[in-house]
Amino acid sequence: GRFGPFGGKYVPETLMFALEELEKAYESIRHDEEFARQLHKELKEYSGRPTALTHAERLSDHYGGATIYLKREDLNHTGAHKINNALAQGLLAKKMGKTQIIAETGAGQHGVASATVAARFGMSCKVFMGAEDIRRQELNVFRMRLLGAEVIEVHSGGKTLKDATNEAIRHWVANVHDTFYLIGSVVGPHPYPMMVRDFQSIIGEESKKQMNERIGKLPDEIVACVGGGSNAMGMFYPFINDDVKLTGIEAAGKGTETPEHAATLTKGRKGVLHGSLSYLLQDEDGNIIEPYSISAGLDYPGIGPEHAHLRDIGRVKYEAVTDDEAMAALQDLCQFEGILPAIETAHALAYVKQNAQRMSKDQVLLVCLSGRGDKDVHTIQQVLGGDNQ
Amino acid sequence: GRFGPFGGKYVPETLMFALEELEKAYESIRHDEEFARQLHKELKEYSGRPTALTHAERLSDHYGGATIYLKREDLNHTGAHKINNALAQGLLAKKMGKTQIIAETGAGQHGVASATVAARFGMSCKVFMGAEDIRRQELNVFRMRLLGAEVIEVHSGGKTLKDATNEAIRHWVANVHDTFYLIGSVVGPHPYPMMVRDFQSIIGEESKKQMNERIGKLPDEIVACVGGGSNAMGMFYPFINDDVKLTGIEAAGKGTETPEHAATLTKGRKGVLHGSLSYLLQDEDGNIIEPYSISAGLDYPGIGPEHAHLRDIGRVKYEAVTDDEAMAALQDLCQFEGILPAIETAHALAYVKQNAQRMSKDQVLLVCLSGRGDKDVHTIQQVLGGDNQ
Amino acid sequence: MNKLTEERFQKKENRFVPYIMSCHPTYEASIEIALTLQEAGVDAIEWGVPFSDPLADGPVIQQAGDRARKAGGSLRKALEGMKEARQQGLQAPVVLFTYVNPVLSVGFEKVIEGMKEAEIDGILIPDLPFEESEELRKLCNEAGISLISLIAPSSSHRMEKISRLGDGFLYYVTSLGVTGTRQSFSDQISHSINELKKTATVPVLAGFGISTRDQVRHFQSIADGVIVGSALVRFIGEREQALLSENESKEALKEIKEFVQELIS
Amino acid sequence: MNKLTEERFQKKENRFVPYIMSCHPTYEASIEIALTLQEAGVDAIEWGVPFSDPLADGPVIQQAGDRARKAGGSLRKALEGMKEARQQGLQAPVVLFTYVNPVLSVGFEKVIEGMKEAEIDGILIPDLPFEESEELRKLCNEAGISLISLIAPSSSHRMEKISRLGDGFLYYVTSLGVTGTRQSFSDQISHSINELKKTATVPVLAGFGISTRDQVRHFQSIADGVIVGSALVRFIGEREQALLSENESKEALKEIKEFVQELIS
Repeated sequence: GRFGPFGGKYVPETLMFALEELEKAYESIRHDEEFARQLHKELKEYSGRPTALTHAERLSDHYGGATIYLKREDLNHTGAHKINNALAQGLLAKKMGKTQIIAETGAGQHGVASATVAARFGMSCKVFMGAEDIRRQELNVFRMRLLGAEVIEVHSGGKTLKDATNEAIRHWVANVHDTFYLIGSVVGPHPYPMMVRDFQSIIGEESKKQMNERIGKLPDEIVACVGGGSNAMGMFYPFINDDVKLTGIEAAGKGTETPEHAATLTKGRKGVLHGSLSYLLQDEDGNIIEPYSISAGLDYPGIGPEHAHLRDIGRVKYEAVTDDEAMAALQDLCQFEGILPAIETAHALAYVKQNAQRMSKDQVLLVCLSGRGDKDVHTIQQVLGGDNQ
Repeated sequence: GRFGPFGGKYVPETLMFALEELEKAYESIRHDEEFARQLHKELKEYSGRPTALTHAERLSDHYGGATIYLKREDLNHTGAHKINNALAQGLLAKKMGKTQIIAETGAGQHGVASATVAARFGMSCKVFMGAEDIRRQELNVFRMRLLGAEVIEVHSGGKTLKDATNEAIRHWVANVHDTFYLIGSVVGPHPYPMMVRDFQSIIGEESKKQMNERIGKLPDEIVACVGGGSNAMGMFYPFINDDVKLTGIEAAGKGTETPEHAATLTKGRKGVLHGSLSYLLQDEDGNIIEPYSISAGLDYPGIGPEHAHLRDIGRVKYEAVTDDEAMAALQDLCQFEGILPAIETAHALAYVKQNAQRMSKDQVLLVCLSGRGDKDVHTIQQVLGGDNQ
Repeated sequence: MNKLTEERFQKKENRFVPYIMSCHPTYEASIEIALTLQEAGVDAIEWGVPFSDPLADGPVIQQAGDRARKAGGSLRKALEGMKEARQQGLQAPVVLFTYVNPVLSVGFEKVIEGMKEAEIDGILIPDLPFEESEELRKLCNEAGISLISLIAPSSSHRMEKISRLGDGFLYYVTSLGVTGTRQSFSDQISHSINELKKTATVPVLAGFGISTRDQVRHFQSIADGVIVGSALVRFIGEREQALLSENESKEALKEIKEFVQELIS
Repeated sequence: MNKLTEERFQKKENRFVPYIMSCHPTYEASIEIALTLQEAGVDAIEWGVPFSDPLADGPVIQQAGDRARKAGGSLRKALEGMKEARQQGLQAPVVLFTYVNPVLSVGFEKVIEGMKEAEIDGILIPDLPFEESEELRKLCNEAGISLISLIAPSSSHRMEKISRLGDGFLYYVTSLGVTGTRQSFSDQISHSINELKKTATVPVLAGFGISTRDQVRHFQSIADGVIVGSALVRFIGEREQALLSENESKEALKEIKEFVQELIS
């Protein structure tokens, strides 16, 4: 359950049983062909995998350097990579005989994915969401309810994702026998970070195969945005032992020199949140600091423990880009390729905008296009409104 | 250019040249392998085709009859089947040396698809949209602008789709040399209905192949919603000569016995609108009547001429379902399969809800899931708000 | 009986044909305007039918159509109105200008019958190109009514086919755009009209976007006459209140007459 | 030196251990409350550290934590406060109750050092299960501080391993849920506590959700003592204004004392 010093199972004793049960269940299906077959069937026939690999020819020309490819997780059912993991955990929950799924959500994307999977598999679903996020993401709340999920309003703390997670854990403690906690990123206590990584690795596996088919080689560099870090982990993991540069992009918000950012690896210290040891944004007393990013999906004060490890051993490089840089890159992708990315994803694209020209045309830069931006149109409109009207 | 008595080229002499040019260009690429290769590449590597074929097991059980399959056009890039045709026409426009694309749009979906394709292929794009629709679909307007398109507000007539189409045609007349009019459905003058049908036929072709692979036979019945009718035409056409029952579903709005509906085949008379002869909602003087449907995509006073023909020769059966029936079926698909369909699509699902139980479990009912419902959440919320909060 | 094919129209020089719309602004007013145009000395009148979706026309005529439909305007009313205008003494050749859908809605035979009763000489349907017009052309021929064909700068190889079928006159579209007043016309158009005149057996009238006296003179020097639509319809629309007022309608009609005479002069 | 491992605590019957939070509602008040609890006759005190994300606690303790942090509460302040309480005469055994992150933030060694200075006898970290506690356990052993282990109804096969490491006392979690007052407790819990007592070498105290005198008696009859947290913290929170007032604080402390004595009686 460790990635170097990171990870672990920092949870109340009341949950240890559930984690052991989950670990056992996960080990039992990890190499089970029947489970793999069922999961593959859902991913293919329900979510539409394999997702496309798109050559972004006009964007490459515009940036004038690397040849850019996009792994199109935005084309998944529900519009992001989140469904890969939700389907897999949902199937596992069903196999374990659980009848209820719980999940936490910030912007609502993982909540929608969890509600979707619960509906598809016929389980009940409770989604914990901060009161403040419920206010900001009204339409996603409605979507979850439409899918039959119960959305539970969390009023503690800053009333956002971190608090929703605390509340989900509390609910799990009290209902551990029939409840499966569907964690949405490579965070939380062991075995979640490992399990979510494995379930998301299909992103990197497909990319590897598609790259070989299309250009007969691996990309020179791969870029992905990092909040909790599941799309990046799923993309990077199959390339860990290859000669490919890997870069994770955090949210610098209004700048890492200001207090308003979510750059956990850039500015955080080691600590424990939500069950695992990793880097955290915290004050000198060890209290968690509310992060800030224009992207609701990146604004988490922690990061998956395996990312912390990969940073410390130097295998993956992490950088941070600001709100403004992300929004500029988002507009480029719209206007040069006709793809509206999620604001999360736009952070990875901002790195591409800044660095593509340092590479040559025969070098390939692969970007994990983690999700679509339809959900963000309202935010984008508020930010850019004046310019585009 | 005729489907029985329907179709034709009822346009001003000023456009005849452009239609002849288009017809010639279309004939030249229709069986061209290089064009087919390029289009296939875009459909696969950009839009994510083939789209999934999903077995709706829980919905089938709930309705208690036919085994229901869904052809998942909602998983396309931009969220509906519209992109199939937009990519193909965009590629054709580029081949013809046109530098500007124009399109009309009602709810904004075809406008978004056109703007997307123009961005992807590097052409300029003007989208004509009624002032009233611009007001109702503010976010889609913003999306088009974000994609670099110019949205042109139309103030004539009822300020909706029909008027936007008139205005697009007028603009085309005045700019015919450099402008390609990208029509979004199987309507308009020849060669559009035939061309759009051919470009959308990939829906039916893939379905046929997938059905054979999955269950070793063709479905017993296929259902699709019909506004202009492009998703239905693309789905039906490859099955026209097979022993498969085909059913198109129109929007009955508040009921075909009221004046508020869009049930063109059920209640219309033969007439000419936007360049072709078909069935139309019109008054006794031959003026076009503004249709009504809760679904912005079905609320068109005409219908593709080939549908008119298929109805008259009895090959396809057309029925109409009301707003309320569609909304009930929409909720079923959410709660039993975790898929939020477009309200357009929900009309086809309402027919399924009413008729699946008349079929047996070994009979297969295939539904064209033409688009996703994310765009409709606001409308759904207004209608269902009270029930789901 | 068909006054378009009579020598008087066929041999005239510098023909001037205005377009007005039936029931614009009202049934009665449009009849009076037709009679006024005759007094002003026009050579023929295009008698427009209001329609919900006039896609070959610009905003001026679309708005006039909306107004006319509110006043009860329709194809039937247009036929009825012309019948009445004839009774009140209108002698000029008249061409019914209508989109195809109202014609289909009433039915070809009934429309022809109505036109005969109203002594209408020709019919022009902008969205019925010659490929789609065979049936109606046959009925028109039988009834002695001219089916007016349009020719556009972009017609190129189609020009010969169309001019061969020319009946009454040929309507040369002097712009690629829809109807409406425009600032400039291309030199190519002059050339193209000259080419057309070489093969045409009937007069070639130029129309679409002609609004000033200079433009009228210019096109009369190139073509066999001109058609003025939007400019006149706008002039009428601006006088709607006056035309509906018992006291002011005379004055308004007089202004219309002067406007047309100025264009012709 | 470790008062938890001394005979006085180990041999006592019907132990009663209340939980209060450092700096709740203020630094000074929490020290006075600790002294008041001693006067009320409690057998030990759990001394809570406010933390931003107390995921094993319910809303009462989370809110107290938010309040305490506003009053300057932290792990450092908790150690400082207890040092001062000792100076003011607090003799009862004290267990520091803290989440793991504040401990990591300050550093294990520094925390141990601070605990020794404050004469704190034990430490309880709800989110540090025994699998993760090896390093701290070693440091605690060296310093003579008890690392208190939790056992839950769901611990099953883990129970033996944990009870073997029992030091000071074992904290038996009387509910699957988080801390907070609850209405009913399962019969299974009685059975499970009895099983645990057979192998335990230190007292087994029951806690989580115990709030009434009857519940205290019930669990004292089954286990070797009880811990009361949320009920007391809520009682204190309701008297925040009075505790901060020079005139009313005495009366408020008296009420707290009576509340605890009522629970013990």
